[in-house]
Amino acid sequence: MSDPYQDNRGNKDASITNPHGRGTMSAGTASGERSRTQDAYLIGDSMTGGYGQGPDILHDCTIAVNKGEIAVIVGPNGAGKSTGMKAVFGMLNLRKGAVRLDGEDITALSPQDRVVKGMGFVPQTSNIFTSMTVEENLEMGAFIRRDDFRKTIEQVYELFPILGDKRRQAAGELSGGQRQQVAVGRALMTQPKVLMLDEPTAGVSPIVMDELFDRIIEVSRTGIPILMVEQNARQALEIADKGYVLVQGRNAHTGTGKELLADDEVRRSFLGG
Amino acid sequence: MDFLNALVALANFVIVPALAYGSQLALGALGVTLIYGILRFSNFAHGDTMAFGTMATILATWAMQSAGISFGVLPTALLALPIGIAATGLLLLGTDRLVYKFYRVKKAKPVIFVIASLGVMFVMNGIVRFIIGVDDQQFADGERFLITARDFRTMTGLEEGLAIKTTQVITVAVAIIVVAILFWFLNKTRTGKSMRAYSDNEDLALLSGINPERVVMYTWLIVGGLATIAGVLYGLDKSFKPFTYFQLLLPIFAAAIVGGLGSPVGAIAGGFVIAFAEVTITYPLKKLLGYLLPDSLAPDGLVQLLSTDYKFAVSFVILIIVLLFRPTGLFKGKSV
Amino acid sequence: DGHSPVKLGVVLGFTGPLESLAPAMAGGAELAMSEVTDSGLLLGGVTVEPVRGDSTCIDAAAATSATERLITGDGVAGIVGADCSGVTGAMLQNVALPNGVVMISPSATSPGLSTAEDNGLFFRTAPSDARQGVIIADILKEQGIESVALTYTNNDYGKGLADAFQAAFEEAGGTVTISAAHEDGKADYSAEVGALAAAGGERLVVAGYVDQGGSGIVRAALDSGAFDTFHFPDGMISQALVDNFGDEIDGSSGANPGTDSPGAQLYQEMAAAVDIDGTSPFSAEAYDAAALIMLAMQASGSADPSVYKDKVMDVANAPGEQILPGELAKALQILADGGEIDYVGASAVELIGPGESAGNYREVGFEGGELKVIGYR
Amino acid sequence: MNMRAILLFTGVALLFVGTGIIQSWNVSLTILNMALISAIMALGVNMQWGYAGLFNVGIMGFVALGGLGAVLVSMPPNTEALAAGGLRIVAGLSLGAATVIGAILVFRKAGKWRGWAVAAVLFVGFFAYRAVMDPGVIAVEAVNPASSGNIGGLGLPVILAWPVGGLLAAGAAWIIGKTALGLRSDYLAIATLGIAEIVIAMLKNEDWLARGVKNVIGLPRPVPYEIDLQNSQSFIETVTEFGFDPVTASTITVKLAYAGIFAVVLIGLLWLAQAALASPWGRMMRAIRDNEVSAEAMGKDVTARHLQIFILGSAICGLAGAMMTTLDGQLTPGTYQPLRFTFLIWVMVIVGGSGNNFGSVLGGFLIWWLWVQVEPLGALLMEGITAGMADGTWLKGHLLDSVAHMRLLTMGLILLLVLRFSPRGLLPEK
Amino acid sequence: MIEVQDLHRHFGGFRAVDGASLRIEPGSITGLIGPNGAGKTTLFNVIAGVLKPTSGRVTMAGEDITGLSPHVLFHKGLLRTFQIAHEFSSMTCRENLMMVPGGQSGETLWNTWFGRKRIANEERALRAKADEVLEFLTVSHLAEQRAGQISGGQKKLLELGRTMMVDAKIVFLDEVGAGVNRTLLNTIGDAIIRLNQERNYTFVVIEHDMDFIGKISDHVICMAEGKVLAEGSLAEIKANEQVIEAYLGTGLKNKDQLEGAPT
Ligand SMILES: Nc1ncnc2c1ncn2[C@@H]1O[C@H](COP(=O)(O)OP(=O)(O)OP(=O)(O)O)[C@@H](O)[C@H]1O
Ligand SMILES: Nc1ncnc2c1ncn2[C@@H]1O[C@H](COP(=O)(O)OP(=O)(O)OP(=O)(O)O)[C@@H](O)[C@H]1O
Ligand SMILES: [Mg+2]
Ligand SMILES: [Mg+2]
Repeated sequence: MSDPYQDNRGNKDASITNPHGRGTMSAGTASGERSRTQDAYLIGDSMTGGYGQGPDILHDCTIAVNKGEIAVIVGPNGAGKSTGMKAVFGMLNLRKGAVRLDGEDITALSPQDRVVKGMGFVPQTSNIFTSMTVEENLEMGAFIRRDDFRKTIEQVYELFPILGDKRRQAAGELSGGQRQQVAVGRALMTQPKVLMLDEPTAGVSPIVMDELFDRIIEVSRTGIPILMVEQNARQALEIADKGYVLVQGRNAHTGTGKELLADDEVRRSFLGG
Repeated sequence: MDFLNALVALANFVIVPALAYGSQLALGALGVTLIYGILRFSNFAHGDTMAFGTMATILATWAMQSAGISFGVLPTALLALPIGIAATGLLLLGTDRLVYKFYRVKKAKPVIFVIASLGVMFVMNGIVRFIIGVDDQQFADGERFLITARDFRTMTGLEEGLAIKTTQVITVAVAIIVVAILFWFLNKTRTGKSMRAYSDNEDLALLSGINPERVVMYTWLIVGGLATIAGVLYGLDKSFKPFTYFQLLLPIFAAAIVGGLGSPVGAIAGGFVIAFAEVTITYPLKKLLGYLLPDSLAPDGLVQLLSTDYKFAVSFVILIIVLLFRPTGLFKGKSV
Repeated sequence: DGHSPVKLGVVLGFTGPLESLAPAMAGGAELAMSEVTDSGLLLGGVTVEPVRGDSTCIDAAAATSATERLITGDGVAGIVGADCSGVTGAMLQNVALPNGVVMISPSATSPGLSTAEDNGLFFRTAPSDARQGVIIADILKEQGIESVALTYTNNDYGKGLADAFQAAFEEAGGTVTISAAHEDGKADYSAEVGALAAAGGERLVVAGYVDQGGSGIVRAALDSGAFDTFHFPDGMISQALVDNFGDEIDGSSGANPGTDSPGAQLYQEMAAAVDIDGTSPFSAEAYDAAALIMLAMQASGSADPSVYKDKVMDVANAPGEQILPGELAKALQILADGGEIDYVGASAVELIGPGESAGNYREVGFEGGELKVIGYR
Repeated sequence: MNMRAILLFTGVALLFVGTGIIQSWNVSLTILNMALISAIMALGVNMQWGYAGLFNVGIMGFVALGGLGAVLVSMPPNTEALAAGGLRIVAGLSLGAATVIGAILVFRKAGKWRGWAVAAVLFVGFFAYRAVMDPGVIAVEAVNPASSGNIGGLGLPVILAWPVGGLLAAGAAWIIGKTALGLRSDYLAIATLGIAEIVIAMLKNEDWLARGVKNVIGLPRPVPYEIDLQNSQSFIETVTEFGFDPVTASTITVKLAYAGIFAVVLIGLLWLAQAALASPWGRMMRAIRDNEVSAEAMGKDVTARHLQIFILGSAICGLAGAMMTTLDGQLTPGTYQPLRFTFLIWVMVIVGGSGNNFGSVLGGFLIWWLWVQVEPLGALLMEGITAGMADGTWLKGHLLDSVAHMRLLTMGLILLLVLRFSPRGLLPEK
Repeated sequence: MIEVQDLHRHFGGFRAVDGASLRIEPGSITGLIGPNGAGKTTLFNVIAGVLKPTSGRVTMAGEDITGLSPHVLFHKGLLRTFQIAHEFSSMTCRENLMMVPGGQSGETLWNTWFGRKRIANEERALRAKADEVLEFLTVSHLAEQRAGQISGGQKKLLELGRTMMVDAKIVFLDEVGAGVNRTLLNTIGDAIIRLNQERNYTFVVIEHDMDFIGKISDHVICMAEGKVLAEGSLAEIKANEQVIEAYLGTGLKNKDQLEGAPT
């Protein structure tokens, strides 16, 4: 926040500069001790760290997901859910803790290298290329693949039929729910070994939300582990194999989705009663 | 006959020169627009980049000429072009490493890039003058004309002549070819698409495994190529002088803006709009009307809308009018 | 004491629109200075040291500051410069005049400067445009030319010359079909040439600079077949013109300051020996400006501008022995011995009225790709 | 003003003192005077960019209009020329204005053919305007063209010209603002760039107004002339009493007088700007800059505020322009170049720290000092580089010949360094 | 309070709002729902003056307000929040509130120079009021925090807080709940109900969370394809076939299978 280079104090002029599409993500660093407390297919293990020089946001936070599972992270606003996802993806300065994928320690890898390793990520906002067509969006998802990915595209179209109909349309012209489908489809194109979704249902109508959850279940059924942040917590926890409640960067409650839903305190404090 | 004369006069003094000048502006504007679209700032050093590229090409041309290499009827400079492009590409990559990369890593706001490019402009300005000096350099060789005005007159028996210079033809041809290649590259190739993706959404490009540094590198290389080609074609058609290249910056920006910053098609259209605006609005109609109207009605005065003093102002008036009606330029500029 | 070096300022537009003319002009001025230093005769053997300042040609404030630095910081005893009339006026008013320092401009030709308050401190070795306008009109009329198109560089030099010429030519019964300005350093002159061609005329008068828009106009006019023959005023006449256009401009005419004295030729040879383009516009005038300052010092026996300013006219004009370029040592000796000189120099200097060149002109023509001297006026 | 500001201002002050000691006090004061004017320009631009996020790249045009104001107010009227064509020019201009207003009115009365109607009005109006105007212009310009040929001015004291210069610039800003601000702020940049070029083209070519490229020289001064001081017995007595040389004393006195007036203007504007910034008005401007859409929804008339600040900033640039023309003693339209009058001012604002009034003032002082001093500095640098080389080698000669170009190069390097190590400017907005 | 008659707003050939007509009763809390892209936000934007309607009429308490600018409507008591929070990020939360009231004498340049006493008095009152609002929203501790540095839900609270700085008549809330924790959303809901009851604000609330709508709203309008599809109490709407088909859906298809699948 205090980085002087990023602060333009509201001056925005598009005629000499083009702020459109400017990125905010940056690779984090990992220094300090590594712990090994658990095993799972993907695990962010006892992570402690924060953005840039700022204070720690995460405190000894652990998030894990296994093959064929759906893990859901819930918690109050500003709890560090998105931050935890970013940490797993290597965009945070970790002072402690490790990230392991399939048993391999990937803590020191850059986000790009993690993409190559098979991690797919759908961020909370701006998660499609608006000026490119649906098909080009999917192609970009397959950017790191050298093999023929046409079959995967067909698979995505089978999964989300509406995208097949709109393949030549600029993604920016789609409705909110369709955009979310493109975003998930793009991540699938990488043929990820693990899929991470940050609030895929924010602002979408109930019917689209149901549809999206359906698709996510289908994907997970193909064996891909799914790590997901959700504010529509009750619906999400219903389909979750595993739930994490984060509060102020710490694991507050962990359990199966059903357990958390059944927990009175969790319901009252985080799921709106 | 009179009608033909009028047509030829118009072609000779308006259409042909404006086409050539428009192509030169368009090529320059393409570079500006690409940087704006992909790297997201207005590069004030572009005029001086063109000067550097042309200088490198001229030096290579001289070396070739003294080694006895020539390109037949075409200017030797075309042969030397790859060397110039390579040198410019290296310079731009070096500048990026030394200046812009730092800010990119810091995710600095665009306006900082703009001001940094002003600094780069000053420095490049000095470098070019250090190496080749401030004087006019003529480096065109080969056949100058496809057809001269005199030949045309004897050939057709018309009163008016039509001169077409080799450089004009080359300029327009190269502009078309380059634009076509650029289009194909951006829309069809993997690298081109990755550049568009980067310009659309940097974070997401990263998440798709696109290497931003590579995109930036390709952008600078393409811009280096465009700047050199634009500069050399301009220098062949007119002459090379560092100060003039610096002055080209304004019409080039005007062209890019009229067309819609960030839009390659717009850059082309903008180049022609500015060129034709400059040439047509100040063109006195006396001769044309003299040919077209019966003698009794032929005008005495020049029938000039505005004196040539205002030609530059005219292109800006047009620019403002275009923007009033199409606020983001002719081709909805935004990103590539 | 008489043996600490005398410093002379050379304030020209080393950067900016006239940056390509400035080096040859500064070279000329410095050539005169080293000639005098080498002679060891000035004021009993003082050396002359040039100090350069950048007038930028267009930034009056920067030029004023540079001049201020030269005068009050370096303590120059006189200034050769500046080149552009705009900054020259500012330098004169704000620095030279208050400090009482002599300025001799080799190229500021604006008639406005003739009437500027100068306390006898300002001179120029270039003639005022008014005179040249008449000369051009005469030349063209004598060649039987009735109508011309006219284009001028859009500054005080070009505009002043164009106005003067148009008035003189129309007075003599000729027609100027169009008088169109062109900006220097611009990318393209198709619009100007289009307008000039549409207006027509037997010849095109190009009141511009040879390595600026002037050449651009000529190039475009030739290429499009709009005009074959031109008239070139002083800003255009140089070796570069011949190099650029060769026999394409055969049949054109021109005139620049000069007399039948061999000064110009001599100067070009001297300049060539030290790698300066002596034919570049206003280079000879710069040599003369520097020479005049030093000769006036010698004549008055003082390097104090308030003293030697009164001698500038004396050394420049008759009576006395005629002095050509390269003969500065001889002149210094004559003056030291109490004699009188009439400095002719490289550009046939003759100062009149408020201290500006009377304007002797050399008429030239172009034939077979060469510049031919036709006569003198 | 915090510690950092005090240190930096002291540093810049030392630069000027050093210049005074090493070069001369005259040089130092010359630079200071222009630095004061530059600081005022930077202040104006900072209002537009730093307060409101309006990107004005037409500073040059407003500065030039200020200069025009100085001429029109302070030069003596040219009665002969006025008699010859003054009336026609007034009529022509009124006709022109009527045409534009008519076109706008026709445009407002929307209809199917309004495009054509507007075109017709403009077409007819344009030729009528030319028909009335041109003879007047020719008549005026024919009056003694070599030394006047223009309408002259009002012959009033030149200090009065400063606010008038500001008003002229404000008027232009109003017109630009009315057309461009209503759209979206981004297009302002382009519009200002264009208008600046149009203003300069007009100044260069409308000889009847201010002699065009033939320049107006010899503008009256608000301070005494050095020569008069040097001839004044009492002055000489006073200064010799203190042991000064009359010539130096006179030049310094005049420069100090200028510096005094300029400083009063600068400090006054700075106070006004600071007071405004620290008030609810400043809070509103910051809110608008932060988020226009939201500010509009919170009841702030964004367009009107933009127009207000745009006019204010431009007026300040015009005021500075009039002051500069007064200091130069002449109006030379050919000298107005975007590099010098637009981009250099921008460098001042950014290097100083946009959004901070003191930063802009600091930037104005520092960058102007550098702009002047990079010339000797560059030469010094080059001498250092070539010191080790053998005399007479080609490279040494070539490098020494190119020394003039060190000027811009050094400027560029310094700019890049400041930006690198102090990206929000030397005195960032808090 | 607000009456919209046959309102159209087209983008090029696309009809985002296509002949919508509706009435908002004074003192009510109306829920506005509808599928993504139904035109809800566009409708808000047209009513609040951000977009000009292609055709149609909007009246407020009988007065025609079609096409008036947002800042004019603000002074008529029409306030709105944004789907994406639009805080003034570089200003503190307190300043975010203090800037809201219109007609502050310190907003005139002249007074900033020559009326400093009066401004100081006004500022004191404003400050007290802002602190009161922060207290009401239970975020007093954020007063000096820059608004850019508070969490998403807190930004939504701040958006609501701004509407409390003046006497609003009608407030449009665009998806205050999206991305907000459900527990916090309940707090916001309470605040809305309190404002409605204590200060008689009229609310129009866009929301996709039916529970939230059910909690606060007595009247629901459902839009689809730019038109009003259905209107009534939430129970009626929930039972409406068309609304179910276009908007609510019938729940997860895969859920049953999931329960059978091994975990
Ligand atoms: N780029 C950043 N730099 C510094 N701090 C940040 C950054 N992004 C978020 N934070 C801070 O980190 C904390 C956690 O934010 P995070 O985005 O992880 O919350 P979240 O749990 O995802 O909340 P929400 O449900 O609102 O999305 C917050 O206090 C926030 O202010
Ligand atoms: N500026 C615009 N240009 C073109 N189309 C637009 C524009 N703004 C909105 N639309 C289109 O209008 C339609 C309605 O958009 P609107 O934002 O009003 O939907 P909404 O009902 O608010 O949906 P959501 O629930 O997702 O917020 C969408 O299809 C959208 O794509
Ligand atoms: Mg989040
Ligand atoms: Mg919406």
